[in-house]
Amino acid sequence: DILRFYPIYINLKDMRMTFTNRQYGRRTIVEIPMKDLDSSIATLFKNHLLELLESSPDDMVVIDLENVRFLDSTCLGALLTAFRQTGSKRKVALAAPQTAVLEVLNAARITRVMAITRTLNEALCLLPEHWLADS
Amino acid sequence: DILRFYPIYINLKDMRMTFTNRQYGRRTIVEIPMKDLDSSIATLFKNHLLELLESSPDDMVVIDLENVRFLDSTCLGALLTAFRQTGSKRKVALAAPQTAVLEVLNAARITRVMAITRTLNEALCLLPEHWLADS
Amino acid sequence: MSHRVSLGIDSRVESVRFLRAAIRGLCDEAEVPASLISRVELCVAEAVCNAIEHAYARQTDRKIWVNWVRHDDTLAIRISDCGQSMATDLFAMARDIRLEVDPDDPCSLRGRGRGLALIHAFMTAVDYTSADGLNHLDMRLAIPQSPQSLPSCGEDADSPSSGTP
Amino acid sequence: MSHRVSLGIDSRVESVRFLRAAIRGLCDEAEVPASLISRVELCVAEAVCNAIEHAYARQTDRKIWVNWVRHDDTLAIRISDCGQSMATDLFAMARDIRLEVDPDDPCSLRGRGRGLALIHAFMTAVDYTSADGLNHLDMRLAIPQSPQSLPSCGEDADSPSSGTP
Ligand SMILES: Nc1ncnc2c1ncn2[C@@H]1O[C@H](COP(=O)(O)OP(=O)(O)O)[C@@H](O)[C@H]1O
Ligand SMILES: Nc1ncnc2c1ncn2[C@@H]1O[C@H](COP(=O)(O)OP(=O)(O)O)[C@@H](O)[C@H]1O
Repeated sequence: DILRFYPIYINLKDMRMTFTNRQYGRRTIVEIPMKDLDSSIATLFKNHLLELLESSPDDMVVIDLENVRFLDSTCLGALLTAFRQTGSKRKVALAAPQTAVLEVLNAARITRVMAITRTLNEALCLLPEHWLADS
Repeated sequence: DILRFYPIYINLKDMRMTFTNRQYGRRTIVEIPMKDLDSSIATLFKNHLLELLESSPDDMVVIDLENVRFLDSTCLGALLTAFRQTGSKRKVALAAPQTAVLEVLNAARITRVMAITRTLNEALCLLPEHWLADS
Repeated sequence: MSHRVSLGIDSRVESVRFLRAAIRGLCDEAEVPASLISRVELCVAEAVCNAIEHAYARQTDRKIWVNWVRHDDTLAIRISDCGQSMATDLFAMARDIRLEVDPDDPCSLRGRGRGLALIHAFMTAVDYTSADGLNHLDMRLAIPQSPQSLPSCGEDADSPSSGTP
Repeated sequence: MSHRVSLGIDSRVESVRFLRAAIRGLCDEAEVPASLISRVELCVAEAVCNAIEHAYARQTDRKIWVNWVRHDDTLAIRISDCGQSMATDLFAMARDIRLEVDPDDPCSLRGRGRGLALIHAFMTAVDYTSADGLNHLDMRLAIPQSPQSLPSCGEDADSPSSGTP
C-alpha cells in the first residue's frame, strides 16, 4: 500500500485542521478531523472532495464520518455537488455516521446515490456491486 | 430499624420533588432528589434541616450529596444556619460531594464544622470522635 | 410553567457553533429528548445561517437573536434579524422543496437550497413574518412528555423502600 | 479570534438554571477546562441571583443580560441589570468578606452574604460599574491554553501514521 497525503490547511476553531486522504488499495479514505461539518467549512469540504475525485478518478472514496457530530445543509450540498461533478461515475460510501448526522442523510435519502455503512471496515469491505452509485 | 419519612413537597422543575429522611440506627440520612441546590430551594432546604434537627435532636445527620451537581451560596448558607441554630450540638456529615460542590465547600473551609466523606458508607461508619463539630 | 432564554450573536458563521452549544445546553436542561435536541440544533443553525447569508448578505457586524421558550409540551424558537426580508411566496415555496436526492435528476444533487426544507422536515410547525424592520422565523416542536415529569412523590411516601443501606 | 454570545432572561430565580446550562454549553464548546466551567457556572448564577434579589428586589418581570466573550486566554463575562445600583463601597468591601467558617464565630455561620465573596474567590478579576441606568458586574477568568490548540498539523503531514486500518 502506498500512503498518500493531500493535506489542506484551514484555520478553524483557533487551531489548524486538515482533511486527510488515506489510501487503502483502490479506495481512498477521507478523514475528517473536525466535529462539525458546518457552513464555515462547506467550501473547503467541497474543494477537497473535488480535488480528490479529479486526481484519482478510478478509486472508490470512503468518507469516514465517525467523529462528525454535526452535518448541515451546506456540507450535505458540498458532498452532493462534488459527487455530481464527477458525473456519478465515482463510487462514494459514508462510513460510521453518528445518529444526528444519519438523520440528515436519511432525510435526503442519500442511499439512493451513495452507500452508508455502520463502520469504516464495512465500507472498506463493500464489493463494487454494493456501492449504490450507478447501480 | 424504624423507617421514618418527613416528606416536604415542592414544585420544582415542573415536577414534585421532596427531601427525604431515612433512619439508619442513630443516624438520619437526608436524601436530596434534585440535582441543583440553588436559590430557588434554599428556604425549603433550610426548613427541612431545621425541622429534622429539632424533631430528633440526638441523632447524627448525614446529608447525601451524591446526586447534587450544583451548590450555591444560598444553600451553603441554609446548611450553615440550620447547623448554627442547633447550637453546634449536632454532628453533621456531608457525604459523597461531586467535585464542583466540593470546591464550594472547601472555599468555605466547611470541614472546620462538619465532616466530608467520599462515600455515604464512610459517613455511616464515622465514629463520633471523628465528626468534626464540637471537636 | 414556561421557561424563556434569549440569545444573540453577531452575524458571523464562526459564531453559529456557540449558539448551537448554548441551545444544546438549554434543551438538555429542559429535558428535551436527545434525539430531538440534535434536530433543534440543526434547525437553529440553518435558520441563523440563512439570516447571515440572505438577510445580511454576509455582513459580519449585524445582530441575530434567538428566543428560546420551553412550554410544557412544545419548544418554541424564534430567530430574528433586521436585514433584508424574504419574499413571502419564497417562504411558502420552501415547504414543497424536495429534500430527497434522485440519481436521475442532477438538480436534486444541487449544492444549496436545503436549509428551509430541513427545517420543515424536522419541526412541527414553521412560520416566517416581517414587521417593523424585523424578520422572524418561528419554529415549534412538539415534545413528548417524559414519564418522570409526572407527579410521583405520593408513591414514594406511601411505599418506603427497604431502609438501611 | 474572540467569540461572543449574549444571553437574556427575565428576573426569575427559576430561569437561572437555564442560564447556567447555556453557559456550560458555551464554555464546553470554547474548550474551557471542566474544572473551570463549574466555577464559571457558579459565579454567573451568584451574580444573576444578586441582580434578581438586590437590583430588582425580586420583581419577576425585569430583564438580566449576560454577555459571554471567549478570548484566547481569558473568559470575560458581564452581567447587566437596569435596577437599583449597588453602592460602590459595598462592592469594594465584598473583596474582604471572609468565606471561611469558624466554629468560634457564629457570624461566620450566617445564612447569606457569600455570593460576591465566592465570585472573588473563583474569578481572576471582578469589577462593578453603573452608567446610564445600567449596572454591570464584570468578571474575567484566565484560561490556560490547552496543548491541543497549538498548531500541530505540520507534524501530521510529515509523519504519516501506518496507513491501512
Ligand atoms: N432568513 C432569510 N432571509 C432572506 N431570505 C432567505 C432567508 N432564508 C432563506 N431565504 C431565501 O430562501 C432560499 C432557500 O433557503 P434555504 O432552503 O435555506 O437554502 P440556501 O440557504 O442553501 O439557499 C435562499 O436561497 C434565500 O433566497
Ligand atoms: N447586583 C447587585 N445589586 C445591588 N446590590 C447588590 C448586588 N449584588 C450584591 N449586592 C449587595 O451586596 C450584598 C452582598 O452580596 P452577596 O455577597 O452576593 O450576598 P447575599 O446576596 O447573600 O446578601 C448584598 O446583600 C447586597 O446588599
